[in-house]
Amino acid sequence: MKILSNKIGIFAATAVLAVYVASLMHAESQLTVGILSVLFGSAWFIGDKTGASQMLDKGIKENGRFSSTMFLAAIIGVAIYLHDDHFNLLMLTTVMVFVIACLGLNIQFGYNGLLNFAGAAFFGAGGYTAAVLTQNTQIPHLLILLIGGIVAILIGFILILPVLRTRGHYAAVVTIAFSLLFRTLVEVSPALGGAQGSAVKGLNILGWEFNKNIDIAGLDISFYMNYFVLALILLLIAIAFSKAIERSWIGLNFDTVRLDETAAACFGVNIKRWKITAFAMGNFILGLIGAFYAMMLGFIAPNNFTFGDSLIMVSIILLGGIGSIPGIILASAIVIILPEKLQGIQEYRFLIFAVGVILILLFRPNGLIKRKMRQFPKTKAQGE
Amino acid sequence: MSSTIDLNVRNATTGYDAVNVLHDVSVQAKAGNITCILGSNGAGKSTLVRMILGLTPARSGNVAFGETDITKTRTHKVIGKGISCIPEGRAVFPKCTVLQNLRLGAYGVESEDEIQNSLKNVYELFPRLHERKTQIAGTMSGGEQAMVSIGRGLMSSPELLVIDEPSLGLSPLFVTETFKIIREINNRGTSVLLIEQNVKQTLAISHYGYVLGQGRVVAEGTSKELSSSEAVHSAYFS
Amino acid sequence: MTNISLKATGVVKRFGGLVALDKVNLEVHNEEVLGLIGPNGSGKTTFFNILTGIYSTTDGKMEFRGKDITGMPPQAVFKSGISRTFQRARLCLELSVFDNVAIGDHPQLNQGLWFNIINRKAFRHEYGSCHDRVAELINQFAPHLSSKLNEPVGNFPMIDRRRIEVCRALLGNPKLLLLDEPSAGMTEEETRQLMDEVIDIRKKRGDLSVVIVEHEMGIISRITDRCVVLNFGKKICEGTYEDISQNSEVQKAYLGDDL
Amino acid sequence: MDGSRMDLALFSQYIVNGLMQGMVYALVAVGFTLFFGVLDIIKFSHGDVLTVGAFSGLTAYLALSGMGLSNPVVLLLLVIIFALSVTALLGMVVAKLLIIPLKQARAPALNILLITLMLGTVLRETVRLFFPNGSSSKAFPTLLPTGGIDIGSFSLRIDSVMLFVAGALIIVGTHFLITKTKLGLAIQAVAQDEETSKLMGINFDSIVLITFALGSGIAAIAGIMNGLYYNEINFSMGLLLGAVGFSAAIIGGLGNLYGAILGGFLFAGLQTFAVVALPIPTAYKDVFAFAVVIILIAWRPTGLIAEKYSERV
Repeated sequence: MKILSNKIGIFAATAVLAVYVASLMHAESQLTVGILSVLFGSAWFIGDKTGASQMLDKGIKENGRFSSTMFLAAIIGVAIYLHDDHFNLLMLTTVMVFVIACLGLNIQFGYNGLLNFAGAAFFGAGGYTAAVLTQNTQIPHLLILLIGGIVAILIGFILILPVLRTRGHYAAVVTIAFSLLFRTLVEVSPALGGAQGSAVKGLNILGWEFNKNIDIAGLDISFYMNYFVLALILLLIAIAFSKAIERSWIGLNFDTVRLDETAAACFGVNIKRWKITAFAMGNFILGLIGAFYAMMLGFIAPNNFTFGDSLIMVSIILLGGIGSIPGIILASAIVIILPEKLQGIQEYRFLIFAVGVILILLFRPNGLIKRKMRQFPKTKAQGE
Repeated sequence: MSSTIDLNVRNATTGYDAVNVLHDVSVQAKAGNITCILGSNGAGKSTLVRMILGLTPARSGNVAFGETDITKTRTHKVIGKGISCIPEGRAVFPKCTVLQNLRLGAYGVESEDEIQNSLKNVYELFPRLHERKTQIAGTMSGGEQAMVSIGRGLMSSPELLVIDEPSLGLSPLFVTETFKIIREINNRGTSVLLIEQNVKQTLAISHYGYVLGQGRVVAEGTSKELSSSEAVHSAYFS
Repeated sequence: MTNISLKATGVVKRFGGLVALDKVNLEVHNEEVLGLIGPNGSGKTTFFNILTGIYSTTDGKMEFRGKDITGMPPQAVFKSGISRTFQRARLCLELSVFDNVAIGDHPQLNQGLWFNIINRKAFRHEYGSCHDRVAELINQFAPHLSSKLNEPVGNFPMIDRRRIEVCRALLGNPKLLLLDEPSAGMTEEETRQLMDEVIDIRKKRGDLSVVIVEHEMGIISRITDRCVVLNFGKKICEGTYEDISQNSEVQKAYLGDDL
Repeated sequence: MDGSRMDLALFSQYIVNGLMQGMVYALVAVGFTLFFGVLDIIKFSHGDVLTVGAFSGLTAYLALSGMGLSNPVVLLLLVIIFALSVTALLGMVVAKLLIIPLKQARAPALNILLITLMLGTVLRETVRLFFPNGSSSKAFPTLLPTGGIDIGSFSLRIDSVMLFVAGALIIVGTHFLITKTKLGLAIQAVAQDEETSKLMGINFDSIVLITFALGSGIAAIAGIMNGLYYNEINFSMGLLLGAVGFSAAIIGGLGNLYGAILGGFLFAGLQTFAVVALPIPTAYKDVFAFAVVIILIAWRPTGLIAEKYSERV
């Protein structure tokens, strides 16, 4: 067991993970997918019971950089393995898109305690920005991603007054109302394509067409690999950003505002400033990745941005463990991949999903991977 | 008709979460008597009340009302056994009228005649409540709310009335008034367990008393004994 | 320059019909330890809450070191040099000891986005010096926690939480420290220890005044220079502990009138 | 709409429609307010309980008419009784097995919120998957008289009058129950102060269960009303109705019966206003109504009907 806490163990674990994900992606028959799902569940359970998970956890903590590199290598490895598989590359990228979106939501709600049940609406705001701008302007696409984020921030500011003035249930209704409003608004706006939706041009960065298949030395690579690579870069930035926030005075402010506003105010923390900051940061990330998602799919419709989708984002955070980055990654993967793969349960996926969330909240209220204590960067003086 | 049931707390320990607040406390409220529990803030008086009423059940030891063990009995059933409570801070139902508050005090009473009878008694004790019976309790002054709370406690014609810090936040004049009423209630036959920090007036009306300090009984005796005891003074000015 | 740190004049607080504070005049002298005592519900904690800006005042004026602080929001009051602890230790139980204490240094820490997120080197430097100050205070008040700075506060018993709270309140070098029932949830001995340490710090810092709300008279008598007694929101008496404990008004407030 | 004089008949039709919608919203909002009152929780599955109520009603109708019963009065009565029983039981089971235990374990409010949201999904999906051909809209039988009263050019449907009166009776009845009966008094006491209510000898848990049964039963009635009025129900009808009812309860002032009613009619009024008086396409009526809800909440963060007494007693 002890081997799991050193580099060899981590290497082995990530290798197993990579092989597992690759086989899951590749699996066609429902039986295989079913077996693989059960395998994952039992491995998780056994790991928890035997202390293997804790060992691995300890190892990862001690070899942080090595683990991240291994994990990254594993993802890239899987992507290379799936290089000509449109469907699975798209799915893998979609998982990353959801991870990024939820990281945005997590800043608002995991760190700062701001309930946002309109995540999909801000995500959609970015998407529609991309639709309008790619169709009607020549603005460089990278810039459009940024504009998507900024539009989401601006739309968020419409809600800022009620968000600041309300708490708890009353705050929830503000974002729920906005979520429903947004969906109806895009559905009935002819300018945005109405219920039929709107086409979005594919990404093109400095002349590099993302929607063209790549041919390297005779190897045919799916055009989704372009999106995969960019999503991975965005994901790494989003994770670095989230971690930097968490391990800074800003993260500390966010946490104290979430946990005890009165005490925080008594020690000089400006509650409004940090709520606005968290809300804007989260919406920016949601809008930016929403624009990316729209450009990848090439098409968006109001049905992608319903209250139900917002709910899925909030569920991912709660399932993963509020505030926990690895938790969000794991939960996004489960929530996106499993229903896609288990076509046999396709019809029942919402039911199973809902029951699953209820069970996890009842029996594991802190989520799959609980958020770790804040680790500030080590200073030289603390070497010992 | 005088009460005949004693309340006995034997070697009881309880507290909240990981912390024990009461340690090995034994207290008896004799039938027909006014028994008082004295002590400064934070001595554990209110926790004792909560324990007796089943809101914070005892972790060890037991609580018995007459022959019945009520250590683990749920609160609404404890009330059904003939105990009634005037909670700390009065705790009237602020959105209800005076009459509704009083009727809630008689929630367990089935017979409308009995309720009417109790109402008559309460109105006799507090004519003001009769005048104000349709007023919303939350809009009344502290003194008036105290009347509502005491009246409500009497509506079920209890054997034992547990009164938690009736003087809290009341003007001195009204405190004196309240103590007179407590004596009157006792004279009519109801046993009283009175929890107070106001030592002199409490001892003046009670028969027997206990002094709590740091969650333990630090002194007990008849009120005469306690009045002359240094223990009481030192429980406050140590 | 006068000898007065805090001067509250005619402070009134009403909650609906209830008068929680009734024209209270109160002065805290520089470098003194003032006991604020009175029976339950006499308005002691309300006074703290008004002073620190959690409640608004109905009437009256409060000056701190010559500056009017009436109606200031809590952040501003804190920045002017008033720091406090809470009756029910208000710590963030999920957060570490370090986090909880470090928030007390908030005004001294650079809160800029660039500084915190991008300029990590500068941040690390500031973190280092903050860490040293936190460690120093913890070493003084709770040496056994020195090696546990990264453990969540929820893991520790009440006495440690109180100590952490005091460290948080002291980290920003306040000029006035408000202690709200530090003995709640602790034994007499534990309270005594903690108070001795507070007095020790006060002596070392020199320019620190302390107001303490407490019902354990043993503590009040040991550590206060002067006491103010409240009853029904009114100041009924002030003086040294010896004076007030002999005062008939005070005895009446605590022990009650004769019937 | 070209801004010219509106057809009176059409105008009246909008008003009647608005009143009916307002009634349904108010009934849903009353449930939210009751649950919040006794347990301080938002039970988000409430809208889907309405769906379950409507579908139980339909099931009862299909079964009974299959047995040859054709008297509309008897049918309607049995349909209502069955739907009421199903939802009341559902409400109690949910409270007993899920909500009270969560409350006692002091689960974070957010977890409870999400659990009830997911519970709503479970109910909705169950209807969709397990009701025969559940994913498509179902015709709801006409059990009320179909005639109309002609007033000038405007024809008032008798069934709408009956439904409106029935809804009003339910609200008045609930109000009577809460304010004038012993059970209602106990519900009020539990809502104001859990601990003191126990000190009065009130069995807290059973009052909570009864309140959940009551609120859920009212939702079933709202569902059946909706079905009878539009002659159509579908598995997702509760989603929007729940969200609107929740918003209505919030803008009225959560925990306040009058607030819920006010909120319900206000929301319907906003929708009607958007359709009748604003120069925007009809489809924008929900956008307008929800936008006003957001503004109202910013203006009055705890609802329109504020408490009359001070917080600290």
